[in-house]
Amino acid sequence: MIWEADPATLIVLALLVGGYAAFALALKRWPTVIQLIAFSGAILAIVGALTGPVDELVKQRSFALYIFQQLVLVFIAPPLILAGTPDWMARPVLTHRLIEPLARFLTRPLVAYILFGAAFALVHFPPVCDRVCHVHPVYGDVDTVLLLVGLILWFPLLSPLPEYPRLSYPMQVMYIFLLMIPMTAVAAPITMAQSVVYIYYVEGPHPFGLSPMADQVLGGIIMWVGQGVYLMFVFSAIFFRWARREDETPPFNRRPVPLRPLPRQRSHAI
Amino acid sequence: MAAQPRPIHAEQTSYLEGGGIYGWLTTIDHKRIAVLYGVTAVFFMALGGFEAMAVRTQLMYPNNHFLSAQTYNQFFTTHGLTMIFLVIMPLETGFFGNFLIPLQIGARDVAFPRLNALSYWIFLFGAITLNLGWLYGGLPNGGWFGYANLTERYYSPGPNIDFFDLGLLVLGVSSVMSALNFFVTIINMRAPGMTFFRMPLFIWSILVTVILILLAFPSLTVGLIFLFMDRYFDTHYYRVIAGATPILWQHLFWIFGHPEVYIMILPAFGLISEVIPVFSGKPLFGYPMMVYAIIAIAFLSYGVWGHHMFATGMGPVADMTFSVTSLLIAIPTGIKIFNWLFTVWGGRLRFTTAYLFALAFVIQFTIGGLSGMMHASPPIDLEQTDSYIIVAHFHYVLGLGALFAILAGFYFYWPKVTGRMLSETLGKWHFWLAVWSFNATFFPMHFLGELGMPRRIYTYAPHMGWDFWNKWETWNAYIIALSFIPLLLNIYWSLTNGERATEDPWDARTLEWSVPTPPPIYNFAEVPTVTARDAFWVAKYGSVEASGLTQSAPAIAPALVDVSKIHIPAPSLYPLLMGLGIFGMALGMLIGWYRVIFTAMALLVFSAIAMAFEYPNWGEENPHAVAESFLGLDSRKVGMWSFIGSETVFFACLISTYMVYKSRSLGVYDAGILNIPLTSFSTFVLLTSSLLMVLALAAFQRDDHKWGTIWLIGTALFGCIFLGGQVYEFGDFWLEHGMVFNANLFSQCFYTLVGFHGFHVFIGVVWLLVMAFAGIFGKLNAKRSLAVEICGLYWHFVDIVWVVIFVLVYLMRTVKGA
Amino acid sequence: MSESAVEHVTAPAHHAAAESHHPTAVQYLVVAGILTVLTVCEIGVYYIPALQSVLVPLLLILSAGKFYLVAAYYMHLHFDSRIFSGLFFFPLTLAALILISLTLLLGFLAHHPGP
Amino acid sequence: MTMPFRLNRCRIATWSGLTLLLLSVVGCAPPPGTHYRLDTLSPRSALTQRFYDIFVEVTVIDIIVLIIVVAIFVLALMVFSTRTGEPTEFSWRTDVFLETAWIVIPMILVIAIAIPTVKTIIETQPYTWSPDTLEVRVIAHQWWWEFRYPSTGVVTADEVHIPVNRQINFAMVSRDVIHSFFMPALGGKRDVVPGQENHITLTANTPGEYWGQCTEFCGDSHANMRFRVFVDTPEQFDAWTKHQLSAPVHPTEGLAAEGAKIFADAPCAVCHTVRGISGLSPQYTYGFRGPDLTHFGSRGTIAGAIMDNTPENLALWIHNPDAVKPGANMPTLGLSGHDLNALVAYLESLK
Repeated sequence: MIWEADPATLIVLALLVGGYAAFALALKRWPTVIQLIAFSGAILAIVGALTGPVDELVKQRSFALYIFQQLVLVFIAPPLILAGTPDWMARPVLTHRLIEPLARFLTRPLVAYILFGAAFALVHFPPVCDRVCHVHPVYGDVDTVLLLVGLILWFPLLSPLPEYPRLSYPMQVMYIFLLMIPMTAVAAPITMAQSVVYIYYVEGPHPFGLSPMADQVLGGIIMWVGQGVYLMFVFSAIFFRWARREDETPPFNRRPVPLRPLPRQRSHAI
Repeated sequence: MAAQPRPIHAEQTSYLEGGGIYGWLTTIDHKRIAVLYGVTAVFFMALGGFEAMAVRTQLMYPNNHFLSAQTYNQFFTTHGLTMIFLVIMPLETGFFGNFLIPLQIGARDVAFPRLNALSYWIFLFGAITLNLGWLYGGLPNGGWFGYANLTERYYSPGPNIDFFDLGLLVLGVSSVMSALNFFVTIINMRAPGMTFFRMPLFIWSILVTVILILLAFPSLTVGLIFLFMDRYFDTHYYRVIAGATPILWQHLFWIFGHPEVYIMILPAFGLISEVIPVFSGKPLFGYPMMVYAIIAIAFLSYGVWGHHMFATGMGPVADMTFSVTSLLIAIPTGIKIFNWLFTVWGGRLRFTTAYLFALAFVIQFTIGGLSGMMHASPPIDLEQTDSYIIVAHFHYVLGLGALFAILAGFYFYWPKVTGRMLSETLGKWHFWLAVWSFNATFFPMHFLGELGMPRRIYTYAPHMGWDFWNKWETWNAYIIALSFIPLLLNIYWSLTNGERATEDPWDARTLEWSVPTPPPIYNFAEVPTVTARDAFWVAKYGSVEASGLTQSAPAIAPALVDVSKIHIPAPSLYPLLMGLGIFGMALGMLIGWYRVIFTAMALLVFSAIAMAFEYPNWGEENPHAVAESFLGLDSRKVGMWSFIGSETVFFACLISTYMVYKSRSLGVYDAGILNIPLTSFSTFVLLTSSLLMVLALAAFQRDDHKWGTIWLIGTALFGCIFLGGQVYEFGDFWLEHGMVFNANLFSQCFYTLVGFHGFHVFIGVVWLLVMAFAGIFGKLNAKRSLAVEICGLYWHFVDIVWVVIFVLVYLMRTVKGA
Repeated sequence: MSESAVEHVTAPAHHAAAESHHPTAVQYLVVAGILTVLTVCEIGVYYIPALQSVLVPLLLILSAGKFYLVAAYYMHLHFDSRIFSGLFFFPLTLAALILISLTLLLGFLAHHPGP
Repeated sequence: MTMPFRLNRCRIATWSGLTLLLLSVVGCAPPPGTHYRLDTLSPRSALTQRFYDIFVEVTVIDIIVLIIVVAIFVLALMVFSTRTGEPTEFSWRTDVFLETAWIVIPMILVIAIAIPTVKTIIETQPYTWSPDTLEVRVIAHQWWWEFRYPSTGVVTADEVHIPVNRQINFAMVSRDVIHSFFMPALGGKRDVVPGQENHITLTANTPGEYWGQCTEFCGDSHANMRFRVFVDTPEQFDAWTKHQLSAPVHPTEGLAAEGAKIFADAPCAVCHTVRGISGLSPQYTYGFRGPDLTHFGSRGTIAGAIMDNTPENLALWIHNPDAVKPGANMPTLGLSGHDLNALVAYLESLK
């Protein structure tokens, strides 16, 4: 079997890997092992999901796998890329005079959230999806958009730069919770629809011997359950980091006065 | 909040002393309010218990005639309502919550003491409303979840369901108020150093509980308002004939109802997590995990309401979703049970009565939780729902769960509340009788359920396999009643002859045990600084993990503060009067005597305004409030935002009903009638009013009270114009087009949604005018600009709701719904 | 990955500082102008027949913008402690989820009417 | 302050726990060979067999979990209650391994339950039925059941006949409030909602008589709303259908004939249909106010299957319906003595 890939995907991959390597070479610094692992994880995830057999099945109208690709692009690859980016690599870009104002605006949590929500909902809005995603032969552009909004989405949680502070832990939890709106708003109608929503998927047999309807329900469930479980894990991870951190931190901002309970005597005529 | 200087008499050491009856009626001390809640709840527990005994007696034999069908239906309904709303909730959040929150977080009182008293009085009058049927017309008889359309006037012509409807509405108001209060207290009034992960687990559980109350009750309120309208104004919210569906009630009810289940069980978890570590002599095992589990349970509880409705035919996708989310709850619940077990493991156990109740809770709750796993799976649920196995399940989690936790907490905290010890011997009698009788009564209900006995049947045929167990259960139910006799004896003995309790009789771990017993009215002479979880234990023994055998430091040092300098808020009669006003309104509605309604409303408004002006320096009651608060935020602002959050859910329920019913509506009227040009004009008016509001705030912040007042009046004026537009619009529809309120689904949903928004605008205008008067009389300045800001938040919220309504209702009027 | 990025935001001490800052009257006027423009757009979109097919997303985006502006500037969430944003957006999320699920659940039933 | 703990207390706890477990074993299993009328543990259709299998799986899981919890609990109490006064050796605040274990184990159990659940949900809630499927329309009333067979036109009440080994589609709708159609042996339960059509699709595999009951609280006489399902062989079913379709015999003389006149003159005919004598069916889109009495005499029970169909019971019921079934919609007609006997005789003659 020939491992095929879409040109657009290859371009994105090349840009990512090339950029990473170029920065490392130019700045003559070496990312840590963990960063390298995270970054290669991201690349592997993209390669696995967007090229080869998976992509082949998507082109044969497997809606479920198409949803899986999207989840990888917005939920798996961006956090790994951010985790794999050292601060010295991000700094020259994000503190650049021309880029900084835009970057500051885009990485404001609410802006990032709305941008992601809007993009994600729009990509799945049937008229848009049918016109852009499928009639148009290039998939790569939609994928790139998803990867980009994914990166922006995760930035407030995983910012590699102290200059771009991360959200506080409680706010991170809130942010994750907020994410359920676009995800549910997109996934629930697809799953519960009474007919096939996207014209592109009405036709023909789908891979794995699924009927178009069954494929759609499966895809909807993958998105719904998949994001639910995934976000639950992210929420748990954030929560326990928060717990551990508060557990270890001494009281801030106050004199460490030892607890002094009241006297045993009943008299208060002091 | 309020802190008017009031001298504290040096001899007044206990919150229980002084004041007489009037003192109790006007009290705003959280500990006294707790006691009031406790006493009320115990009274209703006796009443609910009596109903349960009557119900059990009727079921003793097949074809029994002890109760008539009608009485039986009233008794089982009221038993459920009483135990849920008038016993477990007030005991857990009302009694333990009120008493313990300030003491455990190191505060002198709750954030809004008068609101606290108001919550109690409204609760009391709501409870009376719910039980008015004893005097007239019969108790509620539709089951505690009162499924529509059985509750419609046509099928339930008597006042029974009216008591249910109005009683729950009033109780809902009380619950939301106290939840708001506790939320702000816990968020903002913690002692210095008490970070989230140093809070006792009971505080965590109450925090999550009150969030659930704030965000779940609005849904019930909306459902009850619809029911009220159906019964009084002949609308069709649950009437099939108009295209509506009675299933809407089930959704609205269970969106509230499932979180409600956790509202009842989470504080129980909290109490157990306080009792078990103390008597195991160990810190709570896996504290972060326990907190996580509470949050996860609460979070999941919003996504599982459908598991009460598997039999209603929601379709396979909804069934699957709700089934899987419900099953997931098993994971955090398992975490909790094992963490309790491992807190016991390796401890130095002291088997006091409180500990025994807590241990029994763990096992019994496990049984209840495990049968819950069955009902989460629709294939099993379709055999078991509405059968006695469900009765067994919720009595295991609430009766043998929450009630046992309450009893554990009762034995644990009685010395702190009253200053006297209970008899351990009588306590053990109580425990063993209770464990035997509760289990023997409720465990066989599993078998009855398996043998197909439906719940809520007043009679049954012989030879169904049910005869023996029903007789067995009834006899054991009598033992349950008997088991409370040692408790009553114990209370009597303790209050008359009981040994005086010391500050720390159990060698406990948290801050409430560091204050004198019973606590003084001001709680803490000196507000403690917290450096670790289990703060009091650390103060006594040096570290959380210390074995507790040798004190590392002298735990008790003399207080260095002059307690007469402590400011505590003065008592107030207005909460009671406001409660009476609300009661009068409900009563007037019931007897249909509008003069009573208006008199009561006048009393309500009068007391509200009088209460607002009770403190002469309103607006800056406590200049140090912000500096002393935990987050550096003003409690009133936190409270306003929390209230707005709660309102959001209220409007979401109204809007979704509109969206759903718009497309199901029959008859001539539809959204085509809406007047876009007029509403566009109103939209601009409301947006402009918001601009004036922020300008007013900016002016007051500059200390420019002249322009501030002008802008405030302008805002109110624009609000009035908006209201005028709405009145014109409604009048036009009503008089010109003949679209009366209950013409069809569209008309009633439209009038209700837009009308409720208009009502909010009206409240806002009144508030603005009050602020404007304060401005005219020079009461507002830069320091007090927060009062304007809070009023503004409300006003902008009303604006934001209109932004949504304008688009969803007006501009999308031609779009097909759902 | 630097832990310091997190540390300097999580210390609750910064909340107190966030309290006082409020926008000026000019900023308020600018916001009011944008709000007016957005509302005009909404009404315009409603009346333009060519846009009827994308009416729903367009209106939703426009109203979301208005919603954000009022919440962020008039209710000064943009300037206040983030805690207030949490207190507002958490229930808002829940409300949105309830809205979505209720319309779906009851809308679904509409396809299976009784006789 | 410390209460020394005596071990015998611990034994009491253990023994009461074990007693309860024993009771559960005794109580759960009906004596061999017995099949109680509403027993949910005797599946007699492929549908309830699936329900039962999942039930058994979950019960086994539940019991194992309970045993583990109780074991740890009892062990902890027994071992550590003797340690009073000694310093603690374990003072864990947390343990990552243990915590992970009790996240992962419940998760596995949840998945083990979720998979058959989801599978069953998908496979037992069809949207479409084959032409061979027999449709039975169930119409719930306060407080009785009406059954209609659209394919043959048979109308009956409180007793429904279905052929064995043939797929049956119970299409259910309520005439007034929400009820629930519960046949434990054959189809579990499903709410019967006004304005919404719900379905139970099942294939019964054993001929016999089965009981059912309304299980959603529906007003005063919720307890008095039972029904019976007869699973017939195909021949019996055809014979029954044929009999139901036959015209009722009109008595021409004797008490029964007098009764027929009373029936037609008294308000009975306003609500009840006897084909050929009375009936207002076209006015009602679904369901009458009262049961169809065309073949009343052939039914075994009356008044929502709460009484056997004997002349004495029938007389009792007609004489004072409210005493038999509180809140019943059937009015008290004030009939007594001879008239009542005549009416009863007539109704019983409608075989």
